[in-house]
Amino acid sequence: MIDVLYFAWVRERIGLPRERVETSAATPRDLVAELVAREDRYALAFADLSALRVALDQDLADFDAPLAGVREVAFFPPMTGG
Amino acid sequence: MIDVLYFAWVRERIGLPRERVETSAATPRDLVAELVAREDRYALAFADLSALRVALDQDLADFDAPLAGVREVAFFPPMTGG
Amino acid sequence: MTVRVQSAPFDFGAEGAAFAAGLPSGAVVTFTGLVRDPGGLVAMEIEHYPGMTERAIGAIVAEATARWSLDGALVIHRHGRLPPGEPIMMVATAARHRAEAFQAAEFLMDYLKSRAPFWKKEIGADGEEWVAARDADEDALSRW
Amino acid sequence: MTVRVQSAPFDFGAEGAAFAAGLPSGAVVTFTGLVRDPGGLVAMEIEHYPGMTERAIGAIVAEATARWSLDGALVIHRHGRLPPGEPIMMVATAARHRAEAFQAAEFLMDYLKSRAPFWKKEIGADGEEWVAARDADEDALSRW
Repeated sequence: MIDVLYFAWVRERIGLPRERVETSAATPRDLVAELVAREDRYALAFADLSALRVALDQDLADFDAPLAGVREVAFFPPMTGG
Repeated sequence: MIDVLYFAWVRERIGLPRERVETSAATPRDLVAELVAREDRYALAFADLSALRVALDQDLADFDAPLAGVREVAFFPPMTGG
Repeated sequence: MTVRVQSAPFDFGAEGAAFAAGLPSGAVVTFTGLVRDPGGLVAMEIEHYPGMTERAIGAIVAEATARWSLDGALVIHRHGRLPPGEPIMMVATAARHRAEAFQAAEFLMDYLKSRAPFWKKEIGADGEEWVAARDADEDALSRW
Repeated sequence: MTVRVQSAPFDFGAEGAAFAAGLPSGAVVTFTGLVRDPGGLVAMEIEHYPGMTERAIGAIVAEATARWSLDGALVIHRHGRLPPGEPIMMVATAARHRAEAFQAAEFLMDYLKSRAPFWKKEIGADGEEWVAARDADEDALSRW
């Protein structure tokens, strides 16, 4: 089980801010493929991975980084703070 | 007649902040030569022209700029404001 | 080094003055980002990622203090619904010489823009729109 | 655009906040120079050239507003005898984007340092010394 968080328009498209997911995905990219296969709203949110960022346990990471041992994955668009 | 102003350590070495000078000097450099010929305190203040700046009617200028028509000449070290 | 993430408004002048008080520095730089109204803006809504926000900003400030000789650094960033004209965030840096204070402040801003987990949404009278990241902001990181 | 040359102290936080109030800008940068005490300083004495000072600062501000799209610019510079810790001067700039506000503030500082007729003297317990101009300050102008 892993906590998956969504922010900004990713959250809006999926329709929830976080969920617990049962997965054996090896990477965030694999996890996205599993989610996209579930429902259209995930497919809509993850249509263009190049427009998204991922954080593993609150550190920015690559979509091909290992998920082993990670407790919290977050998906969101590029940041626009400041 | 021209107003000649001195600032910072130039003022301190010469011993006065301003004076009116009767001169027919063509440039600040010529004016400096006339002043230096007067007294040692001027020679001390103007010993190294590369360490000095000159302003003509309150605009920075070159030591070889024409003095014709100028009413106020100021000599001072490089600025250290800010 | 102080980092604050809050929804409450703040007075950037008072924060800047309090930051500088007692520091031995000759140079203090502040940057303040305000909600700009290009016309018709009702509010700016700022979402963030609690936990990661403090962690990311802390890492950015640590990097700045490693690169420059700073006597102090301050980051305040708000979240929630902000009306036009209010401050969104500020950074302040203090150093012996101005070049260090300026560079550190610009570094902090460049990284906060693209590496701290905040997202802005413009709420207008006719609808809402997420602010898109600017390529220029990502490009700005390459100079450091 | 506001330029003030004065002997009276000022509160740079309050000045910065007043400067930003009502401006449509998204980005406000302030720089404040304070009397730094490296040890044993009694006061900083600042001499200036009345008349030329306002003229030189005005020309520098005009150049900055010609180069960058600014919503506002503020320069305050003191003269006279200033105790350690007090502000010597400040600049503030306001623009739509942060890069313009930062660049204009750095430009103003670089030119004020080397082109506005102020001279600093450090008054210590054991004597007085004119502050020497730094080569780095003159060199800083070449980047603009």
